[in-house]
Amino acid sequence: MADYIPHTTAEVADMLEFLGMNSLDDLFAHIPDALKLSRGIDIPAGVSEPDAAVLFNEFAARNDAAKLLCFAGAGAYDHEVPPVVKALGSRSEFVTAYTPYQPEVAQGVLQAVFEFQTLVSRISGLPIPNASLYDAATGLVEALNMASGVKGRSKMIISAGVHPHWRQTAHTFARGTGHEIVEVPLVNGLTDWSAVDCTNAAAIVVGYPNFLGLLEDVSVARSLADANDALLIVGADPIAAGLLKTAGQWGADIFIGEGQPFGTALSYGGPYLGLFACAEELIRKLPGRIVGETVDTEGRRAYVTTLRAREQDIRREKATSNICSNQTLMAVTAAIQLGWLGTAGLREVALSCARGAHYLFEELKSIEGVVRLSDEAFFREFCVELPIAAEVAIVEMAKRGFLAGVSLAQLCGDSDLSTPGDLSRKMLIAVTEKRTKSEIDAYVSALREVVAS
Amino acid sequence: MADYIPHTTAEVADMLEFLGMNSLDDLFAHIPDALKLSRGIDIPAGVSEPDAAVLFNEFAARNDAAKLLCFAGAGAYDHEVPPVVKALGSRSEFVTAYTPYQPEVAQGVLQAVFEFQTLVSRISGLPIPNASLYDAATGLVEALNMASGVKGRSKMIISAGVHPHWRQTAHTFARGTGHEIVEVPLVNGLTDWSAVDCTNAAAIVVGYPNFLGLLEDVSVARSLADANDALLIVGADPIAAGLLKTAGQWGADIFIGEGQPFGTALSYGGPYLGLFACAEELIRKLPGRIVGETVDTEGRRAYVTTLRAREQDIRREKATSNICSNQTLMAVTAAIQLGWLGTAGLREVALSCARGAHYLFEELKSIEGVVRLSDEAFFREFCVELPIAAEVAIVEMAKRGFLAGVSLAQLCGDSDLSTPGDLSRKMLIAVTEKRTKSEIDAYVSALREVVAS
Amino acid sequence: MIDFAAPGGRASSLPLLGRDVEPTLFEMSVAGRRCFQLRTTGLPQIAIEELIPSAHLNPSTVEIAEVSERDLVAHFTRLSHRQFSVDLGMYPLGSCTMKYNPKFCDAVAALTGLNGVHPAAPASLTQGWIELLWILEQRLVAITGMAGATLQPAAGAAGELTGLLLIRAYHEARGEIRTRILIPDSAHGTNPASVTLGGYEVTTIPSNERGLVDLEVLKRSLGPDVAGIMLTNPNTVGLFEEEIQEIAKAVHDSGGLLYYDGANLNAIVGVLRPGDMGFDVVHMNLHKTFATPHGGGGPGAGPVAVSERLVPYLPGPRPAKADDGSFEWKTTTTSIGRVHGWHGNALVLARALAYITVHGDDGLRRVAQHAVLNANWLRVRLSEFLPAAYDRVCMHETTLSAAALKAKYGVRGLDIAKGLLEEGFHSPTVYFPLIVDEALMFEPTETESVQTLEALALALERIVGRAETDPESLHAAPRTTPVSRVDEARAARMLKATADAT
Amino acid sequence: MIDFAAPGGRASSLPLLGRDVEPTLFEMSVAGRRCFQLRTTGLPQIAIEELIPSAHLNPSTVEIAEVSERDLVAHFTRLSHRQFSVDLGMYPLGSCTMKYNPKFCDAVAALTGLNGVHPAAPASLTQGWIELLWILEQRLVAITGMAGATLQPAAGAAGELTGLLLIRAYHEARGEIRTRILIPDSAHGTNPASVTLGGYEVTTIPSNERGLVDLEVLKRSLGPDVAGIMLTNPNTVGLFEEEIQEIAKAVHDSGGLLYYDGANLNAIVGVLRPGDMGFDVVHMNLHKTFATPHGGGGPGAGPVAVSERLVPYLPGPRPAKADDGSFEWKTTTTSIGRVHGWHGNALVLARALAYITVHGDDGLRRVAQHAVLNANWLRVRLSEFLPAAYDRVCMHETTLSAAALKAKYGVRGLDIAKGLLEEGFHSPTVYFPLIVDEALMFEPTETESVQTLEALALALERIVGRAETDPESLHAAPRTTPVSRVDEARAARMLKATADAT
Ligand SMILES: Cc1ncc(COP(=O)(O)O)c(C=O)c1O
Ligand SMILES: Cc1ncc(COP(=O)(O)O)c(C=O)c1O
Repeated sequence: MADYIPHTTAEVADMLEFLGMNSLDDLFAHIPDALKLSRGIDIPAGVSEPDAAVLFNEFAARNDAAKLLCFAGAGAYDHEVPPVVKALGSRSEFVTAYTPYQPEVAQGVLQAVFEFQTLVSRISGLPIPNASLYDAATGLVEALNMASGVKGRSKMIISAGVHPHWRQTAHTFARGTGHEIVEVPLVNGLTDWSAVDCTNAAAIVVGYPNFLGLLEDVSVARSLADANDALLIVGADPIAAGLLKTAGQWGADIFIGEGQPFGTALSYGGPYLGLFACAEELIRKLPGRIVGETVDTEGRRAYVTTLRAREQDIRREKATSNICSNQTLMAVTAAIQLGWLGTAGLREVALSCARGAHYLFEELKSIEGVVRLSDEAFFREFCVELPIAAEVAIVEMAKRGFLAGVSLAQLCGDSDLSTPGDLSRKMLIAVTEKRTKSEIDAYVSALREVVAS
Repeated sequence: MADYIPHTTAEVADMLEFLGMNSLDDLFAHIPDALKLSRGIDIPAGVSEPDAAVLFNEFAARNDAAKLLCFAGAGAYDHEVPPVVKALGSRSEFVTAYTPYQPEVAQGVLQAVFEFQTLVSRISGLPIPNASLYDAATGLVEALNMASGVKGRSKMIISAGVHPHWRQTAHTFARGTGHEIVEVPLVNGLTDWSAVDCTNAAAIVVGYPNFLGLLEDVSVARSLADANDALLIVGADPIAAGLLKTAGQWGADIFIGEGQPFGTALSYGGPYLGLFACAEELIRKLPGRIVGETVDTEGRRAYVTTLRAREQDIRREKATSNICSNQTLMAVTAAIQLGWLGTAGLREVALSCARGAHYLFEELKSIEGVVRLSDEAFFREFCVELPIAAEVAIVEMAKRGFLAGVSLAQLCGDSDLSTPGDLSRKMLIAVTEKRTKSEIDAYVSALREVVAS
Repeated sequence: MIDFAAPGGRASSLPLLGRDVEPTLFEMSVAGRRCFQLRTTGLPQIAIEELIPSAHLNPSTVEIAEVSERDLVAHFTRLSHRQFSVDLGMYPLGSCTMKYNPKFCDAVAALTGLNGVHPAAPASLTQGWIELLWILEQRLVAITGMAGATLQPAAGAAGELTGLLLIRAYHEARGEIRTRILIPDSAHGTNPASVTLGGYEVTTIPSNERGLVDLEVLKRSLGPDVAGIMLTNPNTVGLFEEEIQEIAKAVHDSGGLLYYDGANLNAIVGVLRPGDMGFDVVHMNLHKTFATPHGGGGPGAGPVAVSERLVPYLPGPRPAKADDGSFEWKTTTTSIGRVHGWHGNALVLARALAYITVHGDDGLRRVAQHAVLNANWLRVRLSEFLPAAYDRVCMHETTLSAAALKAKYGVRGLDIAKGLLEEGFHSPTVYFPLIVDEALMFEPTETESVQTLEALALALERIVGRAETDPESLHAAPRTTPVSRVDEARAARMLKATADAT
Repeated sequence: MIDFAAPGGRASSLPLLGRDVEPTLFEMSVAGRRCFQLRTTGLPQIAIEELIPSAHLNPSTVEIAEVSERDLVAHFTRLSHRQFSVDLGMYPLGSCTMKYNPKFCDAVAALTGLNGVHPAAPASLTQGWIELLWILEQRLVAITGMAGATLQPAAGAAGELTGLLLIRAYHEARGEIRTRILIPDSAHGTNPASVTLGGYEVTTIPSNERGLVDLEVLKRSLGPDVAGIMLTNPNTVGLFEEEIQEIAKAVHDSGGLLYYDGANLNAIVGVLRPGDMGFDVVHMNLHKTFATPHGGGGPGAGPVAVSERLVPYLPGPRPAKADDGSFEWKTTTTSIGRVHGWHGNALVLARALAYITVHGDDGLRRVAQHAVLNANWLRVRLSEFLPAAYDRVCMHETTLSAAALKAKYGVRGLDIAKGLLEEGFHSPTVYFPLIVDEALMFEPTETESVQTLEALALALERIVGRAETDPESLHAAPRTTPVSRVDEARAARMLKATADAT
């Protein structure tokens, strides 16, 4: 057993004496005995840090995926996180700080989040960002709740091109809110809006690019939203902002996005970073914290969490969101990463992703039996159909040093509207700026070998 | 090519205009053209950090020694360096600070070094420490120079039990100072003082434990020093201070030691940490920086580098030492590591080293052909003679996951007095608190296999 | 976008040197300056217009900020110096459990074998992670006395809502329609908000004068439409609900379930288990009891453990051990579905398992014992000059009231909080829970020494002295901080949420 | 040893919150408190008396300090907040080249494959390290225009002495006895000190009114007893020795060798090479030109490169490439021997190679160009109110003089330095070189922006203004720092070098 308790035996005795007590058990004397554990809890005895390190090194060693060149995406991307961003983002003042409720001693986190908010606003093309949400999936839920709060309606129209996990999460939380979720199927990889009935919809949700990597014509969704007085929610890849139109430019009312690509490691899926921004007029229903600029008593610029009256700790059961702790550290990290990238870097990353993905897309033509699922425009990710099961291909590719992609069957589960037909042979492939031509060429050779064998 | 220069092209143009110049080359116009490089220097073009990272990861991957369980010592030991010490020691304020010549903005480093000095003093048993030297080998050189400065003599008596690299370094620098170095041979692993002539000696130097791991009776050296009015210099393993008598308790005038075991990684030999402390009366000849306590104008406690008049920047050619930059960051780290260990921890580490080494020493008995070189008392390291070449054994043991020890032939070179006879089959083995019984047992089995095959 | 640039090398915003305003990243920006370095890919440099139809391309450029690496480092390092944190000093923040965050757990999270793993990599390539999470689930279940758990919720509030959806699924599966959830008036704001989002109505149960749930009122509030009750035990004033067994019986008898808000688990870990008290659902704030760092407001992790009857509804996928000893992800058909994009805040979960592994059962028990010892010592010590709201043995935190100081000298809880900043401590939680007038809630945690507690007490004593002699100085506090008291009203009135807002 | 303990959790010593004294580790100590955690070895717990004879055992205990991990972290984190550093702001310190230290190089040094290697591991198990060092030696040789190098010296001063011993070995091998080394009066103090330790006598060469070596005096000082000359070029006032070719010829003609103190290499890297100027020995301060961080005063690294004729004497072992392409360590029989316990400050060397790899030839040239650009811009900008000691184009640093301010207002260079601290900058180097009265030496380095230079200039302008109007305020500076001006005289008079000293 090890712990981080400073008390010496003598000090404990003194402290108990001060309390007029004889033992630590006396502190719990007012609790019914029947509730007290007699034998402790059923977990192993503690071990020292270096002993525990052996265990965790073993866990780490048994994750072969960490050693592979990554071509997997599906909302989590293997981007460059330079040492400088790691060093700054792991400064212990940021890591071990509490929520900045005492602004006079929290200007560090507050200003960093203010800068993050500014960047989210620019990337989304929308003026009102928040200080982060848990991840994009729960961000979608917050966006739906916001739409229903604003519109007073419960019907939600969601393109099947929205990431399946986000949609699944929305379905889960709809059990509580009672939202009726209508999924709009894809045709040839893009949302087919033709048959959907949007009357009385609170929101229309579209992915940009959608989770198959394809570029939706968001203006169609915007027209539908206009026609039905619904809010348009765009879930966008934030890296795309380096090249593509922003959610705001497409006319979105709400932007949601997964901020992991901005400086957060793949981390087996978390902690990630829910990005969120909305139009000016929606501000009173904005979920989560927001940092605002103000002044101190001496007139110096200062920052503070503001519009607290929207939040659960004040509004309680009338709040439209229950979020309290968010993902501040990832937001601070994103601000650092974006500061590192700068205008040119964000563009360069987006361009490099697009070039790599398109190069691979072309090269795959040369492999017999590998069918590219759509010829629609895509950004940095696309879907192929293999002559063998995707899961088998991924395991075989791993032996050759590659995480080849994401199996759609594994990602979507059974009943998913997004890609009709047999999912098991479909694989999503993503390319980031970290992948070189020679790595991509090697990938193609390896995949040729795998599908041939 | 990459760099860390902020200047944009437009800014450079503006700056040059301000200077009335047309190009960057104009800045160098006053330099004879013949000296200017026309084709640049003959090194490869620069690459981006992530490209360079590939190269350095390859270097790292080709150091198999890093993956082995370490039983090598010889002055560099594989001690526990916990995450907390790494985190604190790598804080960028310590790492990127300059020498604390402006004390008002350098109290952090100054106080940490003051604490380090206090700990060096306690561990050495001597009242006057310095703020660090490069390493123990150059520490020996400084100690000899100090002794010659104090005594006005140039003869140095050095036990052959002092680490061979330290002695070699002393010989190198004696070329400049003209010191006459007399080495005292070992008999059965311990210094044989009987035949040495100490008349006119400035210093007598002994290792404790000596580099073969054995415990010298330092009082003999002390008597010789007394008899000849020489200074006694003890080079001690600082971990031993957890159990054994300190240099001061043995009567040393000067303590030198290798501080690497206090929180510094093996690091292929550097940066390490030269520990140094001396008796009160020697202070005016103390090499290197020293931090002292004082007060600020408001009477608050403060720290400052002091007794600067001894140092080279003021004394210039009359200084007895030329050291300027030292190993401050390692000194700060040592203070942190010792704070982590505390009184009990230092003792525990020393005890655990001793227990592990003695256990292994006993277990090796069971391997035929492995001869333990001495039965004298040792602390945490000892020497064995193998039936095969030590270098061969080490390579074979590496295949089984162990860095088995240090080959004496490799360490000492040819002409070394310290261990007469054929060095090639002799191996020095060290055990630290990181080695468990099961690791030691596995080591014994592996070595059995290796010497049998 | 910016027509001037601020110097990155000037450190006058640094508390060490001055009190200037720190420029924003945008103010430091200079067009054309660059910092990033990417791999040389060797890919053909095809123009973007040839890859992507122009309808999708942004005709303008999203401007970020263009700074040098040197300025980037200086800026964020200076910002870090304008930020209080556990690593710098004590945060006696009630309800927050701001204990020391072991660096060992950071080192675990820094392992490439953990943080370099893609979340959609197949189980065969992520055996270490799945086993880690499987073990963590077991540990959390053992600690709470439950039968199964989900690790997905990203924080306490997410755990609450997940728990409420589980309660809903349970009742629905039994064909019961229940619409109300009982909540004591001392509850944290996330509780009522979660209840609403869970599709329930809140019925507030008043606390009695002892600061506890009023059992009689509770019983009267129960009925066939009550789905359950959400409690924190110890509750938010730091007191143990001594009648918890009676409460549990009454709720269960009426067909309801009991939800345990585990924010205060630090008081009982290893000593008591929510399961033994009769709870059916428990969320844990791993960023409190299990010391994962708060990150300035997150990330946290809010796993939810449940009793046997709720296990079928747990969100999926959950880690499972197959017959051949390998690990896999599994979802039951009755699951309510996922509540997170992937597997939850995985690196936070790994940190928590590291913490649990080091402590073990005995270590965790010591945590609770010493947390409670510290809180009681502080309570008694402070009672010499600041009255506790409830004058008896507390658990891991103690709630005081500044109501008397306010009445006498016009010094409010907030003033005391700000005064404490000047004294070298973070402030306690103020104005929560709402049921205590001018509440000051102190939670020292087990990692603070008695010397620190005494220093805190002396500081508070000085502040109370100042309230008597010089209340104005407390209204003006803090004056030693990088900024003095900030104008919160102005921030709300003239919202400026981005540097671009005008 | 300590009879009270200070609170670890109180942060009032933090500039962010207050101005209290930070307790020492020893004041925070409480007997019996512990922090360390070691592996469970499973070894038999034999009493130490059974392993080691009692004559060797310490009858008492060496007391360290007994603190909790929480307090350890708080203490050293707070100390870090009381410390200026490159990462917080500009250090315009002449002769020190305090440029930005890329975090990438830290990441290289953090690789276990590098820092986990035992220095005595055989070559076959350390191929990566030997190749790395072999490449670094090649790069340094290319940069300096030399033929071979040793990487062992741990800092610049160690490099100097090594270089002098090489010069000595060279002359000795030729049977020549030479006893003097010439040094200009502007030289850094390590130069004369090294000369003495190298067994030579110093002959000081005065600078002329242009701040350069007086060629005529130099020629007169040469003779058959002169072993060589040590120069810095650009010299320590930041000026290029324009007659370096004549100097070299004169020294070589008289049989002497030329030593290049590479502290100022940043001015010429990639533009000029000491070898082309005629130097025979060059040390480099990798912690200056190659940006390895200073660590608060070290570790540095001071490799020494030499011309062909000195290669045989280089310290060994040196990295070498064998015929089969593998790497090994080699020592020549004519080597002067080792000058370091192992292979030098290896991790510092790795950092420097990382820096060189990223920059390449063109990047390094840009370094020198922009360093010189910045220095000249600053020189001209400052000349508006502070006279340069030598009013013409400088190299990477510029030396000003506060002599006029001292004469007029009694404001010394030191006062200006302290005033600059209040303005958010580290001070320049003061009182060095000795040949300039009230010297203020500014070296901006290439990593500072023109915005920072302008801010520095404005700050100095304000300070000069204060010198005129309110000189007292400068004598009282700095007042915004964690401690105000410290009593240096008292520290020396009443030496207290340890917490135990009385
Ligand atoms: C009692 C209580 N419940 C719930 C929460 C919400 O937890 P989280 O911030 O992790 O969402 C808190 C957080 O402060 C709390 O104190
Ligand atoms: C000109 C000059 N030479 C030599 C040195 C000594 O270098 P080091 O501190 O690395 O020993 C310095 C250091 O400041 C210097 O400026």
